[in-house]
Amino acid sequence: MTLELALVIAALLFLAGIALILLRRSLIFLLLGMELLFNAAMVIALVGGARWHSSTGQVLVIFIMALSGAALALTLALLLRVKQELGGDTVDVLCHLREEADE
Amino acid sequence: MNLGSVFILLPWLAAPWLATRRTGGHCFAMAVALVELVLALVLRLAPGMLHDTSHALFIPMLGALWTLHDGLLGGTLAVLTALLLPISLAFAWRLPEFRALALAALVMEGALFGLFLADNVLMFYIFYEILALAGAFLILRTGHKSRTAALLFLLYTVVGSLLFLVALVGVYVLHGAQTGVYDFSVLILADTRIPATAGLWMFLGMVAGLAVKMPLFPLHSWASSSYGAAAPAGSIFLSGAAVTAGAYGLIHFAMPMLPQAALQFAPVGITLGAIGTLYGAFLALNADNLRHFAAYASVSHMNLAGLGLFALQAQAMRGGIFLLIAHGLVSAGLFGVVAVMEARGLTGEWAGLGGLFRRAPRLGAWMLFFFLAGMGLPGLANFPGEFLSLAGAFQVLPWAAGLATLGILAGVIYFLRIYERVMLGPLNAVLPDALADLRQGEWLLFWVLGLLTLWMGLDPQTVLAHLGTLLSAHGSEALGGGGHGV
Amino acid sequence: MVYSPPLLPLLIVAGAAVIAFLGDALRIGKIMPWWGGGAAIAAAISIMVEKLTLGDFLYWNSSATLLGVYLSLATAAGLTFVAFHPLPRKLSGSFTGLLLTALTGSLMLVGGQNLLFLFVGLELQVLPFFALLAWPGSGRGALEAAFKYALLAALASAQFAIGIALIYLGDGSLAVIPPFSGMAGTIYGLIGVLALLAALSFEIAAAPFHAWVADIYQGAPAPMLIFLSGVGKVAVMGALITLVSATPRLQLPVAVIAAASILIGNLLAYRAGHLRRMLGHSAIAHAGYFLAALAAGPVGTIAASAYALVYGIMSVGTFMGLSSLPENSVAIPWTVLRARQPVLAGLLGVTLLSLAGMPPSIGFFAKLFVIIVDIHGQILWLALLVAFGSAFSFVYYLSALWKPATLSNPDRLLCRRGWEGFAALGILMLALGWVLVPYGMG
Amino acid sequence: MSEWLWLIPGFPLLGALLNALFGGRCSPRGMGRMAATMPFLSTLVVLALWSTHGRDPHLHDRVWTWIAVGRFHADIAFQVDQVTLIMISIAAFVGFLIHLFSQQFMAGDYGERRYYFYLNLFVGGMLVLTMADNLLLLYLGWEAVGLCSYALVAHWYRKPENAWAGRKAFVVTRIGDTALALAIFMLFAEYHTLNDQQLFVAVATHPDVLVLTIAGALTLIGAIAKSAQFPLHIWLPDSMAGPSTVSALIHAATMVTAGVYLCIRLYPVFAAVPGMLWVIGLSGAFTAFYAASCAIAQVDIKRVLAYSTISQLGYMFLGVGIGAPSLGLFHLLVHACFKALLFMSAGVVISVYNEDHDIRHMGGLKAQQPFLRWVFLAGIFALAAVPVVSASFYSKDAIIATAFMVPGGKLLWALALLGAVLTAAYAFRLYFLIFEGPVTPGEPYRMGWGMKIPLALLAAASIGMGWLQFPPGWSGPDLWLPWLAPVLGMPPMPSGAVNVFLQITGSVATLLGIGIGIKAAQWERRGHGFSRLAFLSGAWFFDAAFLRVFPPAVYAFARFLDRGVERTGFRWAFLGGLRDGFGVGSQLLGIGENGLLSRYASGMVLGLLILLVFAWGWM
Repeated sequence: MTLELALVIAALLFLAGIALILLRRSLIFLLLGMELLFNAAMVIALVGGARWHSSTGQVLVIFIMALSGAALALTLALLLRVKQELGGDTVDVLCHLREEADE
Repeated sequence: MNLGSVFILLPWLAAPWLATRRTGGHCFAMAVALVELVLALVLRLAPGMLHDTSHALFIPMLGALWTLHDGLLGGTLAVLTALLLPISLAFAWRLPEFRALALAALVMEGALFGLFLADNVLMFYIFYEILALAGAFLILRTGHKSRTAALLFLLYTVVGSLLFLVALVGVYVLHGAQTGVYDFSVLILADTRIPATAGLWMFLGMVAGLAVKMPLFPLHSWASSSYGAAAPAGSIFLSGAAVTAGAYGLIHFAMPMLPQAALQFAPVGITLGAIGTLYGAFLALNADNLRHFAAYASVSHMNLAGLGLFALQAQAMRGGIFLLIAHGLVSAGLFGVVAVMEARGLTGEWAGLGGLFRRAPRLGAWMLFFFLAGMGLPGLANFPGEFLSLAGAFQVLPWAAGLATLGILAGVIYFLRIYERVMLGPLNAVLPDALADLRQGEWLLFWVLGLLTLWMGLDPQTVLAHLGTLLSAHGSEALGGGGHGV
Repeated sequence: MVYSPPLLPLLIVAGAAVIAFLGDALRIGKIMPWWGGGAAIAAAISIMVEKLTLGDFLYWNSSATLLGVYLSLATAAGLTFVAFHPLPRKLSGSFTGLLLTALTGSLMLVGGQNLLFLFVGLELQVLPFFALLAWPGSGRGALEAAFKYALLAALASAQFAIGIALIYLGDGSLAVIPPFSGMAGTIYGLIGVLALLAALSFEIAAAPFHAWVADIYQGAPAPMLIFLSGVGKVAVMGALITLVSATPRLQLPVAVIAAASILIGNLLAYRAGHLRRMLGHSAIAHAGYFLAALAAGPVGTIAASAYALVYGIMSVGTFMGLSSLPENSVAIPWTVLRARQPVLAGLLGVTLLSLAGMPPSIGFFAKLFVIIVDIHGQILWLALLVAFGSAFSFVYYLSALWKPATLSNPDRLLCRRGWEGFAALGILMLALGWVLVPYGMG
Repeated sequence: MSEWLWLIPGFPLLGALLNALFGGRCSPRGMGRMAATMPFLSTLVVLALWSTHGRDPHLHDRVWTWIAVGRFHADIAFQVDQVTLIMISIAAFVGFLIHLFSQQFMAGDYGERRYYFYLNLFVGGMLVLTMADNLLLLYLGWEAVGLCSYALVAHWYRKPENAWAGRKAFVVTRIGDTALALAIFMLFAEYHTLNDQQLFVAVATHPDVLVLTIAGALTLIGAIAKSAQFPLHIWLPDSMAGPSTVSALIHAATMVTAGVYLCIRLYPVFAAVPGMLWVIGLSGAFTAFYAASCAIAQVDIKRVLAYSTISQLGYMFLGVGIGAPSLGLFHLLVHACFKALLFMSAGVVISVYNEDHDIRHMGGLKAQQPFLRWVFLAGIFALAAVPVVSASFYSKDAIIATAFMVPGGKLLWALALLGAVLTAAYAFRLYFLIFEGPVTPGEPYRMGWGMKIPLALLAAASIGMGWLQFPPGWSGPDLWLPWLAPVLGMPPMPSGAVNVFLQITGSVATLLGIGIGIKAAQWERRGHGFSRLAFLSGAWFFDAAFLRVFPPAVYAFARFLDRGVERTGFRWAFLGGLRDGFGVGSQLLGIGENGLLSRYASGMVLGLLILLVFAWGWM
């Protein structure tokens, strides 16, 4: 029973992350959404470890935690450069690269 | 490195060397072309030269790519190609873009020779694509230098030939499944047992690929824009030599591989050929300038040749091939006349022409000669081919051949109407008064072409007798000896 | 951690990366690209030597070796080529370090048999490009491209993580060696595998996940693209090969993605005005051709690895050719290029024709294998789609070849003495590569 | 003797070749002489043939194999039998006379060398046509003479209407060629042979009525087009635009008779089909009547002779139709002589009145050109078939008489008799308008001996030729029919009272016609002659109708095909459609790429959801 409950939590986390990425305009929130997705993955991994009674689940969680941290660190650094050079931290700032034919 | 490989690779080696020379590639290109002609004749007249067909480039899944064999049909068409190149170069002698034309034509010629001598069907396909690309470059670099025409030409050929490739791979995989031998050589692929429905679809794919080059009726839209855009001297080579690739592929590869499907396709092929002949004739009647006129005339003749080939009947098949060779000469003449007139500053639009005979009687005479050959006057090159094709096709599908026979009548209507517009009637005031008649060089060229046309018209037996057994042994016995009876 | 032979190439490359990073600190950054190149070649040799030893984490079967050697040699070539390029001149040590890390990640991806191993490899291979794309001194477009790539790659790796977790939930083990029991198990395994497929197809820009590739190709500096498309994508293709060969049931979704990629890739490329965007969209189509080969069952994996190899060579050749052009050039100024860099112009021409699939080039033979494999696998409609796709590709490749473009001031064209050699090697490889095939395939 | 038959067509063809090769280098006069010697040499060879094999000529000379593919075997082979001997004699001898006449007539013309080239080529082509032993070689000659007729009619090409007339001639005759080609295909498809003799044997052994009917009809269409018979006669009056010598040779003596020759040569094929001969007879008789009615209302001297030729050819077809091909051949021979004479004299008359063709502006030429008048009168006598004196009395009246005897021939006889009356009428109307009546002076024109000898010879022939074959019941030479009997069989001969009645009606008809002719000439001079009848002078408006219907239809269809099918169908709909389809497709897909990051992310998520559908599918 707890297995399905945990999976529902993970699903909710996943949906929240996706919602954050798609709806919010500020880039910071996009990163937050990304973090939520990784957390969802960790929850599932924990549940897996619990179900198979082996420590691999926890090892997996640690790896996901480490790599998500690395990825987001770099993205934050880039975010600072974007704020400096492109002058804003919302999504519409990043629109120089596009198909010219549209205009 | 036997003679065949030299024969194919020489033009390809000459082309880059020609590209590097800044100026004056004329004599070099002409020399290479004439050497190729000599080689082609040697290969054709002494067939035993290629006995040690080198099995180079063996690739495990694809079979030996570079196996060359000199069949009678391939040798004859190679001689035609080798003959048309020097003529095309001679007509282009004073063109500013001579070097680009020579470059593209040399590459095309190498591809054509490779195509005629290839025994491996994949190698045939590779040469076929290179021919298409080189043709596209020819159209791009000479004449109106129009990109759309070059792209249209290339796309038509590439889409068609990829369909051919898919069908070919279909046969190849079926053969591999049946016998475990995965090889592209035509002799091995020829004896695969192919289920009827799949065979028909594959044959349609192959016909789509090959008949697009020989502009069979529904696939002909590229012809007028390509021949119209390229310089007439370039069009000589395009419409004379490059066209034979499709027909050769049809006879030497497609039909032996899928004989049953070829038989089923015969009526459709004849009908398309008949419609194409008349369609081309009527479009030539309504052409808006001389280049388009010559282009549609070429389309009409090639459809008649297609009719002959698809009839799978002894007379029709040889008639189709003979018309193929004759068409090479006659379209060289037609486009040669257009080239000569454009060299004299005439645009080819009807408004700028009329009564030219008074100023250039020799040009007028030769133009009439080639128009008569185009009309299929007996005693000139086209007649034996046309008559045999129609007589043979008549025995297979009488009403379609009857429809195509109207092409003889249509020929007179459009050829003479254009001749009258250009040559006869009062002298057109617009014509530049310093209009010189044929120079010595051009006059000699027309005499060469004229004598060949006359010889082929009066003594076609030398060519017809040597066409020999066209379908491979397997193909003909599957077709019951030459298809619909001798 | 007992020393086991299959890890040797990784150790070499990782060690070299660390030393490369130190190089900048010790102000010997100039020689670092050569050092990196040497390390990559050493890795390649070690992979060749270790060819058939099996390890629980690494399984160097034939396709992995083939791709692994290719990745190393491509990185070596890229590094030595870029050594002459002005862009990474300032921080060449860290530049080499980043690339070597990416190479480590790629080798892990290609040879990995354990999901966790794949995940680490994927991250190792993706993260360096966040930095590389936005290399200092390469303008705002590059920065925007880097950020977009970073964010979307992070999203993809999140999906990858979720996939791994679900598969682990489904069948308890992280191994990918067939028979991959995840498929037989509960729904979780299935969703997990699909998440994995989604993440990896994002990396190679397959159809539903293709939106990013045009912008990144347009924005990113050309030398970096050599590695992104030449090394990064091929590595992910290697991972996909191991994944799909382990789970036969994936062939149907792979076929659907392949068809979608070919259609969308060609259609978008048809209208792309900017040269780089056109190359981006055509990359989608090539990903489609690769997946078409993959979708054809066991025989397909050989054709897929051949296609991945050929695609890698072609994209390296293309971007080597483009790296001499000024950054924002909309089309290739052929006349100027031919005047100043004839061999490079030749390379660019041959690669474009090879991308389109013109027969004498290896691009054509790769596509031929794809068609053969598809027809052999009874997926006739996919073979026809591949044929029509490559026929249609002639439209935009040849219009790029034929479109006359003028360059305002010819001297902005970069020409370095070393590049002619690379270009000549590239032309030889592309035009006559198929002559070497019999010996490679044997 | 039979191994150098090829010399007969060989000489004129050699002349044409020499003209083409060395024409530029020697004077037109020299070229004219060389051209004239060639048919003369052919005539010598023909005379040699007459002397050695006159009695029963059966010669065959195979030169080389032209086309041989399986059973489709056609050689360049010549054969001579009675019919061919007559035809080659006409072609060679009359051809030579016309070459002689042209020396002075065409002197100083702006295309003289081209004229002699095509004239030589024409005589060569005609000889090949008549001596061919298989249908394919006959087709070669057939088309070669068609080409030469085009080139010679359009000789004075600088005036557009001449060029147009030449093209019209070639196109209409080409309709017949296409029909003939179809007939050859059918015969080959059925009997698998092109050689005449083998064909006749095969037709005799197993005649397939359907195939033979269609093939016969198609061959008849070919003959009708070439010999300008009723529906396809419209090209002959317009081809009077060429020089008169050309009209004399091509449109009187040789080419137009090729149709009759074809029917005579393939007589067994026609005979095998029951109703076919009667159809030929009917078409001949009707054309005779129709053309005669048109001739009487013409004002241009050459158009009168053109319609007269159509009418006389009608009689020849009638001869073949009623089962008397030898009589048809006899009339062909006689007609060749007097019509060539009339055309050449018309040429002189036209040059006397410096290119004015209208006979109403002429008159009283007998004083100024006495020789021409007598020669012209001999020709008119032969044309009108004046009893006893003229040659065609013996040939044409014999045909009319025999027509009466044939079952169902009464209609043909009536039409032919009416035609005979009209023929005599327009002949004498022509003579009286030109030579008799008030004098209108023309330029003095001195005819050299080169022109006088041909006219004199032909005048003698048109008077004396008839005596070869006296009508039945008369005691006199009976050489023609028995000589041709082995090849063409004996025609049904009227006898006793019926014979006398027929001969009297024939003569009375001619005399009646002469009376009408003289009266018509006086009405014409007074201004209200037959020429005012628009219906007759416009040749029953067939020509106008034909021209208003067919050419515009062909050009309209060509325009439709070009604009409708090619430009809109292929280029706009197919290619344009593809291009726009791809454009719209890429635009739709481009929506997912407008640079916004969140749009890309949503694309990815959507992709993931689509993939999940597969999971649901697998469950």
